[in-house]
Amino acid sequence: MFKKILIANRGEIAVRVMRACREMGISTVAVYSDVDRAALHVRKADEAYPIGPAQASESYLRVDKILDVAKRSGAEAIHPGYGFLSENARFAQACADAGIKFIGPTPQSMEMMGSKTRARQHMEKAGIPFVPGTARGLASPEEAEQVAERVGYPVMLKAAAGGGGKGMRLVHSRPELRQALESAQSEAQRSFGDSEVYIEKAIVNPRHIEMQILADEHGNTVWLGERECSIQRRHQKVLEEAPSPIVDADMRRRMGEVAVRVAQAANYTNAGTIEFLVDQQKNFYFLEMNTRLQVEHPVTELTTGLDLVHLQIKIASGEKLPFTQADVGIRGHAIECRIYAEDPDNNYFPSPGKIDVLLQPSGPGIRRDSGMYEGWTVPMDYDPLLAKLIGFGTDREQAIMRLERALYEYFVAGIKTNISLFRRILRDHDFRAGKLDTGFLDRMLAKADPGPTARAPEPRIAAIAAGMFAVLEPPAAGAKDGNAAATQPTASNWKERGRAEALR
Amino acid sequence: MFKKILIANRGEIAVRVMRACREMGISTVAVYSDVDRAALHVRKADEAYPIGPAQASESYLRVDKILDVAKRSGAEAIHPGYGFLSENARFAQACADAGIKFIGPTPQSMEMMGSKTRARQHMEKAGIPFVPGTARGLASPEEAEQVAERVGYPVMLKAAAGGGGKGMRLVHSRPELRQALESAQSEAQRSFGDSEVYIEKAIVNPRHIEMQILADEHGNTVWLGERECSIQRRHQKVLEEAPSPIVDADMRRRMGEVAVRVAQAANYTNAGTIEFLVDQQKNFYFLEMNTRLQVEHPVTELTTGLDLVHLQIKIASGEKLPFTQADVGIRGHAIECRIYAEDPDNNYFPSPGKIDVLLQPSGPGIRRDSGMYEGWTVPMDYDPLLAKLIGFGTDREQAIMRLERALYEYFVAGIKTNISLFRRILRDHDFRAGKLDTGFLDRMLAKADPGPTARAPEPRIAAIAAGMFAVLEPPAAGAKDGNAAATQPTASNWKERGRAEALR
Amino acid sequence: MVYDVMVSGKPHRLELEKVDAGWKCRLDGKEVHVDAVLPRRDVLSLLVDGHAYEVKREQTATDLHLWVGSTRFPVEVRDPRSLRARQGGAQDEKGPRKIVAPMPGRVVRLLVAEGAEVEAGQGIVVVEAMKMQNEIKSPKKGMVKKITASEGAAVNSGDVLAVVE
Amino acid sequence: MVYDVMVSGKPHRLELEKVDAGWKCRLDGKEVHVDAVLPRRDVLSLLVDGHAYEVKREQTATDLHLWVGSTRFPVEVRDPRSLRARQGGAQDEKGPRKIVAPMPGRVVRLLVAEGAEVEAGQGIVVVEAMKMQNEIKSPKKGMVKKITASEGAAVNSGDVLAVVE
Repeated sequence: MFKKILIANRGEIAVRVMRACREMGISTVAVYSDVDRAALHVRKADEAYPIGPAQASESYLRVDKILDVAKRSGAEAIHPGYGFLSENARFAQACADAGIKFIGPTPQSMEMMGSKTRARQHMEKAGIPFVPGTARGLASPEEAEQVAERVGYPVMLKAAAGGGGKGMRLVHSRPELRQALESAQSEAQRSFGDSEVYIEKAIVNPRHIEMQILADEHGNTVWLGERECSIQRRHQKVLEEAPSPIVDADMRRRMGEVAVRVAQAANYTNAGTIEFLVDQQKNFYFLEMNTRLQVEHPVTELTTGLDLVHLQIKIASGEKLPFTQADVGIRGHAIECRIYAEDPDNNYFPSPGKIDVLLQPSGPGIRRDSGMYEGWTVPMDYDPLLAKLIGFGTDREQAIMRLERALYEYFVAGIKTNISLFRRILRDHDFRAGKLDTGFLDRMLAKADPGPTARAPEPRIAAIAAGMFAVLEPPAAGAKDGNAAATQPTASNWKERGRAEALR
Repeated sequence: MFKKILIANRGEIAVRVMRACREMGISTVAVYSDVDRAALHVRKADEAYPIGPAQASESYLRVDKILDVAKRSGAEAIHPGYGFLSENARFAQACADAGIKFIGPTPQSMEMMGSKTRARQHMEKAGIPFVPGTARGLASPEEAEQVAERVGYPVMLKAAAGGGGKGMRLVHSRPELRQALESAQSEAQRSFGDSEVYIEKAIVNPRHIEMQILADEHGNTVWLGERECSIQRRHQKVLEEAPSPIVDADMRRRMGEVAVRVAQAANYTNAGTIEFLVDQQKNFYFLEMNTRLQVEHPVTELTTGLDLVHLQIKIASGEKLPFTQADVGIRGHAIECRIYAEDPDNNYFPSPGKIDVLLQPSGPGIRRDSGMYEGWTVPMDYDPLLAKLIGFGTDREQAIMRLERALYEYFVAGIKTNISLFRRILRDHDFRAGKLDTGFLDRMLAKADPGPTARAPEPRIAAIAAGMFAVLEPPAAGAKDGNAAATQPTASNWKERGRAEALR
Repeated sequence: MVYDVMVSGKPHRLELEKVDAGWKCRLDGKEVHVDAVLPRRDVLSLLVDGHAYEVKREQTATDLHLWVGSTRFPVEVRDPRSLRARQGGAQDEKGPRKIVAPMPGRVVRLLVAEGAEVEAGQGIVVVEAMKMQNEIKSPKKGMVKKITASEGAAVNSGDVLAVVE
Repeated sequence: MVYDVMVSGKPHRLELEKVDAGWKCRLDGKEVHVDAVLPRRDVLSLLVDGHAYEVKREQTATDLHLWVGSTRFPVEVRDPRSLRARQGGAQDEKGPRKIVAPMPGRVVRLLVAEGAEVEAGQGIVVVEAMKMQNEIKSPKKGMVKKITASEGAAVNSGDVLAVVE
């Protein structure tokens, strides 16, 4: 087993990986950019080294600097978390070249799954179900028409190099096709410098369901159940759950077996996720593979009773999987809310800044993986994910009720968060009924907010509270007291005190 | 289902029950004594009413006051938590008389199980295994000698009205018996006003293992697995786990079946616990029944995936158990640490007072049920239990590792707590090996503290930190900043500021 | 003490008087039984006629919101003795409107030039923060009088990016 | 700035000098690379030669302890400029010894009378707090010179209960 691991990440996932390391008796090495000196992952590490300015391209994405810290500190392995360098095959290769174990798949597996068309070509050979269409770019408008005729309208045009909706066109019927193709190709050229466009049958109101797999380095691969990830905004997942409300044991087994075949076809090792699109008839189609730990891995941990990060580390150190497929059982229901620093009242604009007040939930059935603390200033330079709140229950209803209770306890002031969005989602009729697809959230947000429930308090309580606050804790003094001490608190304290006193 | 429940308790258990109520959409009514106005359970309730002075006999034990609040607030049911009135049959009867549902068994069941000898007489009829001995008081020294001969030495003399070790004598051989009996009888007379003493075979190094049961009001009774509770100080449990390291599936089933027979013999309803003594040959003997929710119920919740408080409320409202014995599965391992306000460096003296700093653990596999918060003053009038930290893992080893990690994150200043005791227990060789009995903790504490581990930091770090604290946050100012605002903060703030400034 | 309190735009008059056991409270002329404790900064445990509320304070440079449970109320307190003047009224629909950065970030793109005619809701500037590009939109139909933002520049929350008239 | 710091009874000399990037630090004459941040009151994130420590401060009226991770160090800081005089030395084994309440509580029982001869470790007074009865013991063999505690009385932490000589 490793004695020391470098965590090439920040935020909640760095903290989560460090906790696993501490549990396993492994020392941790943090890296941090200039704006992250006071970040939680630095506080929690056994060693910590600066790697440059705020901009990720000059710090968290710098392969050379991270490997340099790994060598200096004597780390034997690197956990990349998610995002940043986690799916960068060059980084995995550079680790291997430096004799440092990359906790994840091989660079070869990552390469293979990194390009959508390349992955599709490999996987079609392995008999994996795909959305009907072409596995490569269209040579001509005529070919496009033929393929569209074959798979049936509506169809989706997609840029091979694509992502984020760019170079995508939904085509409902043949007369629209030619012009849509031209415009998709030119947009793809402008956006990615590559005009290659292919056709897929358009899935109407698809679900996004993914399957977790684990593979050791001795040829054993298992699936650990699916996650329902249909609730998205701007292609960003917001809330995930396990199991999916529509997947039964048979469908789970079939998806699991396909996922294992995908992993084996890619000679995959360590933790990975196979994403599927699922249509209204519950047919599932391979979409892509994520060659890393997912943000939403906790819902799988709660329903299987396993710790995926412990297992990632054990696999990377050469151990065999300590269980077989037959040992894996799914029990209960888990739902994750991604707490983002964004303003639900202002078009979900990001909201970095100082956290003045933080009240955090706990208690039965509640797991909190957080990268924030009261007094911390959330930098503007990174992903707005602050924390994950995960609710577990005997069944889906109880998981929902527990999350609602925990969200009630959660309070953040100083910056805006999307906590209130989850209250709306969890109350929504379609959500309660499990009627989900990737359009769910946009539809819900287009409706008027039903607003507070019947049990909502009256405004007069706020009026009384305002007076009591004014009497018991005047704002000027209150705002000061809670400040985390700066590096030179003396001078600034004096200044603020003067100000506070002048206000009286 | 009830619309409103009064929680006749305080501290972590009141908060835990209120959370369950909020999850089920039930309004909560808190009661509080004069020193508990700022307690967490009052903050978390929907309604809250004062019930008198600090002394429990004048507030939390006052049946009349609590029923009065229940009637005034329109509560339809009362959850008693543990301690206080939870095992008081008169209170349960008074609730019934007032038309308010007591969430627990009937007064008749509580009566039957409330006295040790009465319970023993009933249970012997039902064929429940007891430690060999007499079910009633000894008539003469001769009878004592005959019984002792029959069950075999060593034997234990016990006061029928007893508790807390009073009137108890361990007798190794016949020549000691007569004098021990006399002295036990006179001590029992002095302590309880009742000289009745009975004999039991002395179990050497027994384990204390208990079985959770649930019974609805329609005749269905199930067992939910055992808890190992052998780690005790002064007859007070300190750390509990589920499952027990020595109980296998067969023994679990046999204990469970006996527990269900006990409950059925007592016409028991709602949640209850059957305590067993287990000898070194794994024979188990009925000890007593606790007719309430146990402090340590979370370890059963984590290993079964059930919520016992939800189920208590459902049962009390007349619902049938939503599952059968065959549906109950035990998965993983859970360990609970009881965080007490007591000083491990000073003979475990209680340590009430103000909590100046509180850093609380979270993350994977960690559940925290707490009644404290930073800035709260722990009153000297009640039980020293502040919070429970529960670790869950795929197996016992992982549960231990996760708890060690979480204890590392836990920090309380201002009052003393027994957090460091758990670090010692979890590191102990016998504990790791699962070699537990009720003498474990006394033996461990009699040994010298092995002290910090090899990875402990050097004193020079403390020296540097002391200087940095002095520079960055002089103590006088620091002590002030964090104070929870008093009712009139203005005056005292001015005073303290003047003091802080004079020190510069 | 007398406070004029606006809650969600509606005025209330609150009279508080210190008495032995706590505070005597009259809201809009009606006596209310109130008991309040501050368990920590910015959190109030309030008992009003037996009902319990945990009230949280969210204070920014310009706004005050109080959360009662999980319901959020915009609140304005005018203490007759307060030195703070009331914030100016909402900006006029007519006349020039400043477009400000809603969060700290970096200007990555200008979408219109000075002098351009824009519709209400049309994007003016793109500001990037937390890996997201956010189109800052015109609040009204009109002419872009001035663009103060420049591509690549860092901006703070509240900085003026452009003016539309 | 120069500090004399006692850690677990051993003296250290710490020199701290404010420089551009942070603090220049010499411990017992040896230069150490130190970077410190206070993420919150009483918590220090300390980097010493790349090693990271979370240090927590536990301050009482009389004592200062620092927790480095989960190891607890008794610490005494003497700042030459400090106004606080050093605490008097440990009490002498000879001469009268005060027996003080280690926590707030209520005196429930006196176990000896004034004038009684007691052994070291013998119980003198029982104080109840948090539902537990706690025997307060004599720190030495000797004679109970005085008993100031009375049954039923409330006591605070540090109150003198008795004197043994």
